[in-house]
Amino acid sequence: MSAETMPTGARGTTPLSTAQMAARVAADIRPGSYVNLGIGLPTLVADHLPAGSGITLHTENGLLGMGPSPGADLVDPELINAGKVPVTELAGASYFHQADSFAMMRGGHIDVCVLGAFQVSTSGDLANWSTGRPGAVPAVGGAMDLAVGAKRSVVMMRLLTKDGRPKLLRECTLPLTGVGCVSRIYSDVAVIDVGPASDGEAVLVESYGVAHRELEEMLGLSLASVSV
Amino acid sequence: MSAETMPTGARGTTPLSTAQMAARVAADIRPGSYVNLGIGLPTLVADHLPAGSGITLHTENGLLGMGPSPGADLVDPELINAGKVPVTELAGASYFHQADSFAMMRGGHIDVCVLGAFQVSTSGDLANWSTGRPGAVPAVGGAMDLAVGAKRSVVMMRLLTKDGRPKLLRECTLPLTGVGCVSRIYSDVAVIDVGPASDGEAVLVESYGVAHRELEEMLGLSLASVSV
Amino acid sequence: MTVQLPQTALDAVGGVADGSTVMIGGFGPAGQPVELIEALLEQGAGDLVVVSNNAGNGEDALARLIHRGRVRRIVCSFPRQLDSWHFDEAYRAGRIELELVPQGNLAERIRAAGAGLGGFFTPTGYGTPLAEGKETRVVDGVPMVFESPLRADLALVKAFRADAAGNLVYRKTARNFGPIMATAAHRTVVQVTEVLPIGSIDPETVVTPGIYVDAVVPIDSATVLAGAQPSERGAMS
Amino acid sequence: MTVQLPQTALDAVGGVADGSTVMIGGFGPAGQPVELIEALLEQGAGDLVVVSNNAGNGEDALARLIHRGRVRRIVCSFPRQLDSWHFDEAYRAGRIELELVPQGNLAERIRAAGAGLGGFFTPTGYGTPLAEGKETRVVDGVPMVFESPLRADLALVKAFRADAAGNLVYRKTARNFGPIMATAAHRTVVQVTEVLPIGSIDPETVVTPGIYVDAVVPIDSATVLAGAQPSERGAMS
Repeated sequence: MSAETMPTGARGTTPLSTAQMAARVAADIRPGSYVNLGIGLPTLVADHLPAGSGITLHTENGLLGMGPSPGADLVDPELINAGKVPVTELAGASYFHQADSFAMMRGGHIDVCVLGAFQVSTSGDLANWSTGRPGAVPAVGGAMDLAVGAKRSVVMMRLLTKDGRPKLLRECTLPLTGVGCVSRIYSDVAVIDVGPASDGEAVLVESYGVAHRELEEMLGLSLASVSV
Repeated sequence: MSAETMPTGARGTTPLSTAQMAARVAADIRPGSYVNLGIGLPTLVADHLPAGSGITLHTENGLLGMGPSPGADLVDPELINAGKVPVTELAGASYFHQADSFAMMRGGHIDVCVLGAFQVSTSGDLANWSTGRPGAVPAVGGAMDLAVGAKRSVVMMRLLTKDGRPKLLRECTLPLTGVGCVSRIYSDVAVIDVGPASDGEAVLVESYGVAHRELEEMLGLSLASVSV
Repeated sequence: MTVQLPQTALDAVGGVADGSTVMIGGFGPAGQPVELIEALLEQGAGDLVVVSNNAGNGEDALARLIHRGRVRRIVCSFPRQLDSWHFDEAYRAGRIELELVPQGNLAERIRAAGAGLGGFFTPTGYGTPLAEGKETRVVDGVPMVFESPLRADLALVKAFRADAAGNLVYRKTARNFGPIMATAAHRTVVQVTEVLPIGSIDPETVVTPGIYVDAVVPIDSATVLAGAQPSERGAMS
Repeated sequence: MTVQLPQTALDAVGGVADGSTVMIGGFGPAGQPVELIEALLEQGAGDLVVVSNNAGNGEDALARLIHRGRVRRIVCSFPRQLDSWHFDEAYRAGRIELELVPQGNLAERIRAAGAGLGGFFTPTGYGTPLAEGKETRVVDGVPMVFESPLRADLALVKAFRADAAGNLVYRKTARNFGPIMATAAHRTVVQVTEVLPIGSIDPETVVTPGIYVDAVVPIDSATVLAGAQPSERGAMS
């Protein structure tokens, strides 16, 4: 079901499983799109892209046309994805070096980038590279490029941390990955538009098992409804 | 004969022919060098590079390992040099696009670039793209990139214009191609170091058929002698 | 993998609006997408800004586009050639604007646009009339000029072969501006000698990945390789 | 065509001075020039600045270079991995400096050095801690950060095959940083599975032209392809 056909304000009765979240993200990706799936949860989206959709996956380490994991006996240590997990190449694939790969991303050629997140702000700011813990060893990889480069960057995450704190906030408290770059959040309990998609206001698109009012209380935020 | 073995201040008894000028330029190019020959006179240098010298020619339009003109029946309109003249590819050649080709040039990877010139200044400024005539249609091509990009840029030109005016000047009067970029001038009557090669002073390296004093009068410049 | 496979060059350039910026590949005749330019002539768009290394030779397609007054402005490194009479005439008559750009800066500006960069410092052109009025900066002792990205609404490119996913390979020095222009335009239309099934091009040898290509038109190879003969000699001696 | 063909990896890295800046190719294990790094370990140079996407996995060659205290500073996008214990320990103990650079900026800075550019404006990193103190500029409405070129004294690269002119082709995602690092170093040393006679590589498919390569060392292919198994999972969930 595409974003265009999904009735506005549709509501499931229970929170989504991880697989259901991935399927929900996949349903919004138009056939023929070029897509980058960030490491972590977003990699699951690949399993839900319909066969024959002509969706092509980009991996930052220099491959367009990435296929699924190979059988254990077909692992090639020189054919891996951004998470350094073995993958395969599909017919029509191409390889390129790292500057060309990030030019492809930064230049707005990738249609959709799906990212994990620690925090997202209502204005679309993203924090997904640093926990901010003192003494932690930092690492950023391609996160900052992926956040700002694609035509549309969306986040796939649980809406609350393990200890129950909201990950959608008025302002991120963790170190930022990008400013105003996230358009939509796909979470276990709601799909919410933010940032450039909604003029910096958080807009509830769908919810699963929670009422609009409950979500607002959970987040400590007011959420607009999708205008019809 | 290389620059290292040529006795300083050597002097021929007659001005050089065009072919002799080309041979003189070629004699200074070290075996194994990567070289770009500008359009016009410098293209003649190719005929004087000794076989087996391992010198590789670059052409700005995307070929390293350029070979000589093909026979008339082997002309390929898609295999041309910067002057748009048909050429050939040698074993070990490579093709690349225009941004990569100029990155190769600008990044200092070409050992020697041989350029034609309208004027050169004693400080190594080059004017070779515009006659400065009002109403003339301008064109620059790769001239400005070639001037500043190579490890060493040298000029091959007659020392005087057809109407007898010096082309080596204290200051160029024509629109510049590059500032302080020319190291050496190979002309019909003298080899003269300029610019970065000689701290901005014109230094006479060799002359052919003219005395040091005559050259100075011809140019209206004082020329230092090569220090021994 | 959303590449269009129109039947004709005219179909491929349908919808080009007046006032569009059009990048046209080629270095002289090599890599000039002749049939696509001819289709653009037929299609009728005018008031164009053209980005191209040269400004047409003799009566070739780009020269005719200029001759017919369809180009308001050209961004170009080497317009003047022995047989660029249509450009020369239009330029002298003030019927076409010229932005003259050193060739390496032209190439890098196109790449910067495709790569999402906001501009760069380059030593090329510093201290020359072509850098007048431009921001300068000394970097590691080298004086440099600031150059901005250059993008287009449409790129017309000639490649050698495509597969049905839009992956391209080029042929010899006809590669020139094609790979970078394909990255810098909102829409990229490519003429090739043949379109192969997906999987026919070794992924290691793809020069332009299909993501940069919107439409591919096969043009009979005999036509494509029988280009104009060389038309320019050195501009100086 | 002045490429050296040393007999051993150690011969190829002889003469590396203390304090050198060394670029090391690879994205995790793929494309890591293991034997060249081991030769550098044996060669003995210290006080090195290393430019590399990662900071070593497990007991691999780069990890050992760090463990042995030979790296004073690393410029890197993703040092922290599940098995980057040698880097982690050195970092926490303050024995190694880290310049953390977003991966696309790292790649572009390396390319800029190789291309003779003085730096560029990029949207990546704007408004984040990694852009603190950096010059910014709004270009066409997009806020951008200025990034400088990044060059090295030595690049260690792993390619697939070379010819005797130093032309290189790579293999799959082991290509990654090799082609750009080869352009940005004063000296580029490459390990390959085999060195072929000149003319064995189709000029249309060369990825790194020989002009960027100073020395090529053949390393037995069985060794090269039996790399470490994948060692990192996603850093977040």
